[in-house]
Amino acid sequence: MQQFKMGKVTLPADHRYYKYIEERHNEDGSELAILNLGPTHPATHGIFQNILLMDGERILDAEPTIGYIHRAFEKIAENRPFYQITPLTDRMNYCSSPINNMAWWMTLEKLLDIEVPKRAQYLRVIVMELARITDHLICNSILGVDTGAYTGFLYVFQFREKVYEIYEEICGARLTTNMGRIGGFERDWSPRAFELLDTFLKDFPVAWKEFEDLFTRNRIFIDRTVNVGAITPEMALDYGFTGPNLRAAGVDYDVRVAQPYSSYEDFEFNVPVGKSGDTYDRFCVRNAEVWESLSIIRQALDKMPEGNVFHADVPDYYLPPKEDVYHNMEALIYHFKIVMGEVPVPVAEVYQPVEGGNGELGFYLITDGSRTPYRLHFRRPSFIYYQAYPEMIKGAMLSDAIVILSSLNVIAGELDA
Amino acid sequence: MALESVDIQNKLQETFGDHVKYFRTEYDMFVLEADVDVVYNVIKFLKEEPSLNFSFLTDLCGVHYPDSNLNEQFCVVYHLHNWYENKRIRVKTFLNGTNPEVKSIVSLFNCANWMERETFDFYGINFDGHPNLVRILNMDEMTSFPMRKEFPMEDSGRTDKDDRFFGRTINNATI
Amino acid sequence: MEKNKVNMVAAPEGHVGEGFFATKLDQVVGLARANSLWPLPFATSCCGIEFMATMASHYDLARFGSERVSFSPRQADMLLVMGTISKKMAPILRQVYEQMSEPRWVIAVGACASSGGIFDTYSVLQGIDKVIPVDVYVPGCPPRPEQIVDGVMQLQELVKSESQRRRHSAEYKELLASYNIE
Amino acid sequence: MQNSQIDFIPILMQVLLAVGFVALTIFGSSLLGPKRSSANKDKSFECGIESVGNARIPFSVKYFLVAILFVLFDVEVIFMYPWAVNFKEMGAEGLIKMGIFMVLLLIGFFYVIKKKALVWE
Repeated sequence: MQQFKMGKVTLPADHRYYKYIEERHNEDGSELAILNLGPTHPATHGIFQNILLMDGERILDAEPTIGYIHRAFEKIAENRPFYQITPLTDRMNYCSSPINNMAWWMTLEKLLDIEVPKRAQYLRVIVMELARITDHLICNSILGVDTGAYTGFLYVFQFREKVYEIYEEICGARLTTNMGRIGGFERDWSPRAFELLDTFLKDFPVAWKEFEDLFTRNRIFIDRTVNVGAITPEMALDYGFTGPNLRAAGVDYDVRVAQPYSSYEDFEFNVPVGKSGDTYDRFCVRNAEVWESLSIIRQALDKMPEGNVFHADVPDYYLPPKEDVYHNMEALIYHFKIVMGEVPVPVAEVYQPVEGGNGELGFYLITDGSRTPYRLHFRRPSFIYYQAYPEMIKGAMLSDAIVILSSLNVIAGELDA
Repeated sequence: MALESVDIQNKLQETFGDHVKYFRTEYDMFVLEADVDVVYNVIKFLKEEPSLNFSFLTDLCGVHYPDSNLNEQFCVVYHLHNWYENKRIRVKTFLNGTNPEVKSIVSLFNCANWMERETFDFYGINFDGHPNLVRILNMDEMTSFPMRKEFPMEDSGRTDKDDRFFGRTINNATI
Repeated sequence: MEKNKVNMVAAPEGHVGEGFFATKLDQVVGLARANSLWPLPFATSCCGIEFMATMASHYDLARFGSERVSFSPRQADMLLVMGTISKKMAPILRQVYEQMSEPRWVIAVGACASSGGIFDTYSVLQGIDKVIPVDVYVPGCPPRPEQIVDGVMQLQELVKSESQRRRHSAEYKELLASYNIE
Repeated sequence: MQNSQIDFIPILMQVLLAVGFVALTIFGSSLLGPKRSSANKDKSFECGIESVGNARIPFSVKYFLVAILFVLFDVEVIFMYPWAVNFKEMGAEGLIKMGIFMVLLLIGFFYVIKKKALVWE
């Protein structure tokens, strides 16, 4: 049994809190306490450790430690051909994995400047908005669980199962979807997927309305979240906030509007913006965004162009269907070249931003013409805005710190990619 | 008035001369390269100049070019974004291979703190002036820098992976 | 352990008499333990979200007696390790396992926990059985909730048929010694 | 055994059953459950991290204040149980007595709020 070398995990002696452990008196004789909101903690909903320096219930200082599920995505991405990198992307923000997959395909399409047909773009918009709904659905219901309302979670999680069924119809997987191809989708959406989508669009708004009524005017919820963890727009911009957390602070930046991709410009949707940037505003912004996403899906379904084309006609990047491979020669050659990774890829650098569940998710790809990317860097919103967490909880109570953390929707997979 | 790449280029060239070179537009992103000693001022200028106003640091990452000549082996890439004109810019700066060093921009953007720690953690690029340049994602006891090209990806402690099946040994005959 | 189709928690075999029922102590204790396994959800990444789906109302792990989720190892019986365990996380996983009260079981849910999964990299622990002894491995990335529930049911069969003296037996001590857990 | 004592036997049985069940389960499980104690196991659980420093530190007095206020109002509620059970027999006169009791405690509660004891400054 090969034994794994074990390192000791403890507060290092030169840690700046260490001196508090010995002499730490307060004026009323009580002492500053050091609390470890550690990796395996029910309230952190993820694996990051915060060492909190506390005076009674109030937090004086916090020091986060992350990297507990660092899986070296960027190192793996340098050793895999292009179409094998999608399984990495949907394990980053696994609450809304189709957005990551589509972002990766759009990066490649931008690199190879492939024009995706309108219908495939609309299908992508529908699946991305579904993913955004499920992401906000989890974040808001977990925020409810943290303020003590467990029914909201159980009640709304039911609809996440419905969306899982739609994903299964499209790509066969529930959570880590690995969806799509360069140029579109791997197969057309079956009629059953559209049926499931229609039933979802019919009865989810009713449930979401009730979920909203359960929380927005709830006395306890308002007491626990209004001006808790408030951030000013300047601080948010300085800490690189994007997405719902920034819009709650009052800045209306949305990548779908600033840099429309996959024909987002054809849909009218307004960007909900909060006022005071506190946890209640973050909750309301995410709630409003779910309504916007629902309206986008309806618009996409109405304006869906006819026909059943679902991928661009780019034979040397798009895997030909299996029966063609057996019957005609070109498809066999294309199939072989794609699978062996000998696709012609230019030497270039490209950056493709996408509005992910938590903010601007960017893929910075450097290629050197070989079958694997030379360097692929993921701009991960959770990693960037989690730096502001100690700043936000200074002076807050311990129970507020938990609510702020879950309202930020930090996903550990995206944090330590 | 839309902020054109041309007048960004002119403004930069008249203030930094030939320290700033290779202006080009790649896939709707304006790219420029700056020398190591001047890159802090370039970013400060881009941020504070009222007409340029690149006030948002989108991203910061490192790249390793092992086979380029010695003083260009590491590269730090800054992505900045001007939200009023919705213009993005990529500033690249090349560092020397033996001890890569660049001035930290934490004083300009707070969000650069962890990005620089991550780049240090992956590539060993030293950001002087950084308040707490320590590993962030990897184990603290780790000495080598994993994202460098010569560092192997696989877990070294693995015994059940037979190299022959992964094409790692040249002649598969001998075990 | 054959899998009977619909089992309404079948009674263990024993001697049925006039108004009484006698069976081995192991069977009774095993039956009690099997239907009251308190899970410690060591959820790190994507499998954790699938565990939320398993605990939610649709797949509901509570039907198998695991209603009460305990996050402290003191009251946990079954350690569900879900998601990738990196080398930085290994000492913490081991500390949580050692502080669990006997009898304790471990289910490695998902490919990452069982064998490092698709992440064969320098920073990921290639399988938690390098650090702690594992009873049931659940394949899948992430495994469907039915698979997680099936893993728990497999463990229930194990628990039912575990003898009282296993935890004091020489093999068990030698197994722990091989992990140098005293 | 006068017959008046006989009606106490069911209560005795009930008490014995309750205490007996508790004693049996605790004693039984300590007997059946395997015990394995080690230095590492007896350390305090600190989310998987080695705990540093001593946990027995003097707490801020605010905790104690909140705890005592809770106990005070909790005991008040316990007094209401017997009153609520035979609410009918005691009629209006019982209501007034309990009303006075509650008003007195309400005044105490207002005092607590005015002195901002519950606000965690």
